[in-house]
Amino acid sequence: MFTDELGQGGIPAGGPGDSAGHHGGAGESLVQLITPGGERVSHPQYDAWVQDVSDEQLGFLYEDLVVIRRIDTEATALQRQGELGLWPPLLGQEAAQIGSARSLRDDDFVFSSYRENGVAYCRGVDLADIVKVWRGNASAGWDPYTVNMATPQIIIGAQTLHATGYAMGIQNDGADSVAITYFGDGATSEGDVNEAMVFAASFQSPVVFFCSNNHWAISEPVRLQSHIRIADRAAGFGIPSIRVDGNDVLAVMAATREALERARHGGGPTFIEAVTYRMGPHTTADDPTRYRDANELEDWAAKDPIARVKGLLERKGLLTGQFEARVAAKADAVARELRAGCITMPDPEPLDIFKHVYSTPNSWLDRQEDHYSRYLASFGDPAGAHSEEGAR
Amino acid sequence: MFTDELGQGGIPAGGPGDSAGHHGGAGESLVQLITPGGERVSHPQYDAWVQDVSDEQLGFLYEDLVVIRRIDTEATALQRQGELGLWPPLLGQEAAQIGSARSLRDDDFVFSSYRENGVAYCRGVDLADIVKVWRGNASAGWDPYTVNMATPQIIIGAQTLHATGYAMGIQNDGADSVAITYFGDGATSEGDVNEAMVFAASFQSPVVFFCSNNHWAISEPVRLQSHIRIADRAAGFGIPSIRVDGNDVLAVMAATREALERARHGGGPTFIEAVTYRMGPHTTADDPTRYRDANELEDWAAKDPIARVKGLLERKGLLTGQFEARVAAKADAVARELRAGCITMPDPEPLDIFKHVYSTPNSWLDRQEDHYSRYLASFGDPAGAHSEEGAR
Amino acid sequence: MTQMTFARAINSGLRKSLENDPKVILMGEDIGTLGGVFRVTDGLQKDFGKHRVVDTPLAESAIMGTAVGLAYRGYRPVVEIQFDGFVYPAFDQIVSQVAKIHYRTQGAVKMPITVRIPFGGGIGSPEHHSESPEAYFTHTSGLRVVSVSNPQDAHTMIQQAIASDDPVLFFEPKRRYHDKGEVDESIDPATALSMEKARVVAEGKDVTLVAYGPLVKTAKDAAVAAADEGVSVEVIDLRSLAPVDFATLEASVRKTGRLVITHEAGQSGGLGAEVATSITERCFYHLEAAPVRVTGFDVPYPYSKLESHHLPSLDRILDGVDRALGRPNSLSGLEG
Amino acid sequence: MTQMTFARAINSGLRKSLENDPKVILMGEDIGTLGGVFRVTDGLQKDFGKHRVVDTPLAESAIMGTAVGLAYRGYRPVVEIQFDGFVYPAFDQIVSQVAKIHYRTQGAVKMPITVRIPFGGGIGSPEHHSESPEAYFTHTSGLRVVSVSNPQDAHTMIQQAIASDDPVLFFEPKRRYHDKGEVDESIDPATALSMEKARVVAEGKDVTLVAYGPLVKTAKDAAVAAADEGVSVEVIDLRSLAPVDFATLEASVRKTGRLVITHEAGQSGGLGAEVATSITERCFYHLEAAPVRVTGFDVPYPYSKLESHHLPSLDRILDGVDRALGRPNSLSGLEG
Ligand SMILES: Cc1ncc(C[n+]2csc(CCOP(=O)(O)OP(=O)(O)O)c2C)c(N)n1
Ligand SMILES: Cc1ncc(C[n+]2csc(CCOP(=O)(O)OP(=O)(O)O)c2C)c(N)n1
Ligand SMILES: [Mg+2]
Ligand SMILES: [Mg+2]
Repeated sequence: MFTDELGQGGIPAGGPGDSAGHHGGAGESLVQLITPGGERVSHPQYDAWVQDVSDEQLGFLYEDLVVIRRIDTEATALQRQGELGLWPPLLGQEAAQIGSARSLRDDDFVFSSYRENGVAYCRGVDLADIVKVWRGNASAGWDPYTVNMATPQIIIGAQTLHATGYAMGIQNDGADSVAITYFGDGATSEGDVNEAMVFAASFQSPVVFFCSNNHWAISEPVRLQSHIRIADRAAGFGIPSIRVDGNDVLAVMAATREALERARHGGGPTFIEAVTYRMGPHTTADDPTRYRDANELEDWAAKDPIARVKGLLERKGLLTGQFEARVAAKADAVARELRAGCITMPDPEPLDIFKHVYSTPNSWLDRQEDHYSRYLASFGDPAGAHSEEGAR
Repeated sequence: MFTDELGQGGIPAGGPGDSAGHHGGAGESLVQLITPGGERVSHPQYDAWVQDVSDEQLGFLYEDLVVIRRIDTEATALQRQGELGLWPPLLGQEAAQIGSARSLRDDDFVFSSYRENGVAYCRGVDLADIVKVWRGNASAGWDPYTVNMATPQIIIGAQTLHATGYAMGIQNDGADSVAITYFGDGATSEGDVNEAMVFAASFQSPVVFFCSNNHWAISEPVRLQSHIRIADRAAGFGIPSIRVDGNDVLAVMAATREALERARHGGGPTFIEAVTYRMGPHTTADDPTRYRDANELEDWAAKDPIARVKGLLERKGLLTGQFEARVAAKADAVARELRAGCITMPDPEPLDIFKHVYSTPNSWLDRQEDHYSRYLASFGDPAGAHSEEGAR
Repeated sequence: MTQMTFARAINSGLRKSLENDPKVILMGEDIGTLGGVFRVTDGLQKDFGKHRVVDTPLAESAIMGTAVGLAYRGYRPVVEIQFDGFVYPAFDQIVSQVAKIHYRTQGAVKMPITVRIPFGGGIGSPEHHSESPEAYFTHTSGLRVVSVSNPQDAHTMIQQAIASDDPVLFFEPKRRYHDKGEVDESIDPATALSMEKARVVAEGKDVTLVAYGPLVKTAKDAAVAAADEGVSVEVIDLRSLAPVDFATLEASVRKTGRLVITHEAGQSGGLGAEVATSITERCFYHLEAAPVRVTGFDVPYPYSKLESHHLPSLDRILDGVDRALGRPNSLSGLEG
Repeated sequence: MTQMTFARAINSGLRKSLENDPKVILMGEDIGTLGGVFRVTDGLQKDFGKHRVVDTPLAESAIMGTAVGLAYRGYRPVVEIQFDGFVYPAFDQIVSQVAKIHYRTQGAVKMPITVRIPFGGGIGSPEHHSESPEAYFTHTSGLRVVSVSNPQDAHTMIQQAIASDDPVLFFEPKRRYHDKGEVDESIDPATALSMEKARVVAEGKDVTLVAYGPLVKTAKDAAVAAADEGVSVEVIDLRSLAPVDFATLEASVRKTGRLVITHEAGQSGGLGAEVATSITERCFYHLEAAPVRVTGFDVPYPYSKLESHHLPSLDRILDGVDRALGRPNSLSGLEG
């Protein structure tokens, strides 16, 4: 029987992320710089990459983590209140998003999935624009060129090819910026992600593959996608990889900086596996109690990405009342702005449906628009014109 | 610039198949049991897999090699003479095909590309059926179930998923047969091949991935597909691999037997890279002088798969006049049968075009068939009815 | 007779197929432990085991391609594509393999694969979750394509699809999953109306209104509303989209002389064009007016705040009926 | 004016685009060193370098997906798909990305990608090398689809396609690659007839015959043959398949009252259905007979010994013309 639990061969069917690595290349253990208890541990290779992070900057990273958790909580609340149609929570994945996004330059370009809303925040996307697509007011929330971040990709893995192509463009331009693409553990099974690695390796393009291994693809555990560690996939394409504690903002930053530097200087692609955990449901439409254990959740709660930075700040004596108040105020302000921006967002006009399909006039569509506007005009009250029950 | 030659990073852009291996798993060198000079060299791990191969069997392997080269030559000639529309030569790849195909059991199932016509010969496909598709007399030449080999796949890499699915079926049936899939070096870039490895690894299915690295995908050298060794791809999926001298029939046999045994006994998939060379054009429609060096060809001619077995037989004193005559007679007979079967093959009937699209009647198609048969009947001479110039 | 939801009716049909034929095997993303994102496969893995109801890795081409291999081995795979918009990575395997292998092998290898696709809009989802890709498949020779509009058909036709030796694309109208209806689970799919036949779901004499999947309900509602205005609408549920049962349509149009066809998919190149053209070919001299199409627009499926404009509504269908009848309508005076 | 082959005319158009815009970049399998399996890109890598004319690894989804990324970066990628039947692995990137990104981003991100596809049959090739997949793309909102029928159009329209800010699927009739014709390379594509316009290639008054790509030649030959029998056929080369220039077709059909449309693709759901339906909608009262389709059958493209039966031939087209005119034909007496 070909169930995923009966692997009896040479390859042990380990638990998520815990299986032994058979093939070097990804480092034998997780890169970690801050323990769950909040202790700064030194790492021979990666300390250097974050030695410039000052206490003040550590404070800002902490603020970022708190703020994006707050954005996430507020958006979840907005969904529960019917203001958003859907929301994909990032709870638990804050460090992976902040640590990587805060390593980027403005002229780097991000191609992400739907879950990297904390990255969008770092890129400077307007708060209301982050939720616009989830409110159903647009297919995408922002102009990618204003923040150098493509709008969220829903087709699993498709964006990894876009990033690779963008990186090929960077090469052709002779620039030293980098494309970074975010995707999940589940995405690694899609052909597109593997083909992206083929192209990135062949052309030695400046692209960083950032895999947020949050252990689940909706209801499917990561071990269904791979019996071995996700980071080990990259070596088979000739791409170096790093496996990093995704709940450790400093470690993620160190790994991302290393990868970015390599890419900037002609060293080609790098694959980062950030080992983290999706603490919430897949989206607000999902019920994870149907498929996962409460114990697993508890284990991961103990590795919370915010708690450990808080612990570190405390050890360093930086967790002053004033500091905490500043962070709380910032989070409150962001949440208020998000909510206000969301609920006051203007609704689209009916004929917007025809806009931007093409960049120049199209005879088929123009005729349909003409006909539909006549149709709308044929009603006294255009609002009644499009209910399923009908107006007549 | 993202040309494939400018990789300046950590990954050396080695020549085809020669780049250094960074990551274990695929063995550091080619498995070889017979040198190009025809010397039997011993191998600590793989000797055991072929120790039962008697002198007589070695003779038969030699005969197979000679026969399929003859099939290939004859088919190429038939194409040049206008009897076939196209032919994909296997010249130079005889050992990879014979060594692997002769390791299979009857109840194993083969999913191959268009080039494995030597494998088809071993499976017992009628000689005329091998060329039927290339003559344009059918979309495929044989009933897969009579020989347990699917008909050649043209969509690059698609068959690797079929083999994996078939292997899942074997598992469900509790059988100990194996599915083997053949594909080229170029195919490894396709998403399907990588997804097949994901599924095979996850379900630990009894499938053997047999990659004939013949160094070219039409005009593209293997280094464009991968800077590192093809066999190293497998480790990233948690699949063990072997890199074998694909021009050494014994070595290929040893590797395939090992992989088959692993699969039969619950050990899951194996990836074999058979390092060989396409001595001819991609197909008879191709002109390789446009893109490759005569020197390369010469180098590989010195590694000819048939010459080395001949050399070994000679060393062993087995290359008697009687033996050589037998082999030559067999090759001649096969060539004659192939030619006769090809040129006497009955042409299809016009209305065959509508057959087997569905397994039960289909109202759309039945109507089209009815109309077309009326159309054909409206001509005095039905043969005139379908020339581009017209009959009227 | 039991009252059950559309989703439940399919679930119960799948269960029967699993029970009746050990070669039936379900595959897809999240269909096992979770029971599918729409719970259509709820409980089936628990009851039939992980080797019959298989959670696969996240790769649609592989799901379809391994289904092909399983069919080669004698299995009857039932593949779930989680949402319409995720079928495209599997397109190559569907079009070049699933659809062609029976032809390629001159009938030696059968491909009794059923591909279940929850399709269509109206549920307020983001991009790629509301598409109507059926026309891509109705244009692909070698496939059969059906769509169901009510729980009873859903229950019966999923069993017929699985029993078919040809590949069947099975389109489930996801916005109707929670609708309830009477289902007689004792109906034998082998003797029930064939999935290839259309069904007249409301008789009428002035105009023939053709719909399928989610819009059959809307079409029936439109017929009721039209009756209030004295217009008698004959509603036909296509059920089979490839091949379309033109005999049933032709009989109706010969009677009414007028044809309206509605679907959510974009107009240009949609199934409506095939229906209009084929009916015009078959009964040109019985047509009193050009066939009318009431469809989605030629746009990517819009974001949810606009989807009610995209989807053919009762009123747009009635306007189309008026056009077919030459009654005053939104385009009156535009052309002849 | 120079006499050149169809393939050469495209080559020369590509060369001009490469010269005129440094952002134009060609990508595909075997297009560089080899110059493409049909030699359409012959010599271009040598002259423009490996960073402008790129041999890619063997993966169509990646070729299309990286083209998307290059377009994001401001490039105008021109992708070659080696044969029609190999476009399907790229289908997801085309349908869900290339076609939708401009809409998705509300116009912020343009996708000026040209996808060159040698298509159609008649060259005696094995499976997957002779397909006519255009209807999949004409039904996909967000794409423009064109097909060329002669060297001059090929030369001009490839430049127009590359200059378009929208994605263009560019279908090249591979069996005409070696046909020669006069090409004026000095024609400015910006002022030449837009690629969105159909062209009347032979005037006539009895029946309108619509073709595109490889069948324009056959249609013109049929018109000549029909003239011998006293039938005056107006032949229209569609050129643009999405959108179809219905204004030009409508004017013709209003004159002739009869329509025949021909394509190699299978009939059901093919472009012929859209043309027939739209023309019926636009000029129902001018039509003397139902539009006639002369197309490939609803079968996978057959092996080469049978392809002459599948492909619309001059005689089959003439038979269709007879049907449209109510003259004796192969289906005479079958129906009304
Ligand atoms: C091509 C495709 N197939 C299926 C889906 C449905 N789907 C949405 S999210 C998801 C799981 C993704 O898991 P992962 O890649 O681990 O990302 P995560 O959601 O955990 O961030 C699936 C199957 C999709 N969006 N696209
Ligand atoms: C999906 C797909 N893309 C492109 C092609 C065209 N094509 C046919 S053979 C070939 C090269 C294959 O190379 P490789 O996999 O190394 O196999 P080989 O021909 O060397 O045996 C290409 C690109 C195809 N058949 N299918
Ligand atoms: Mg995940
Ligand atoms: Mg090769």
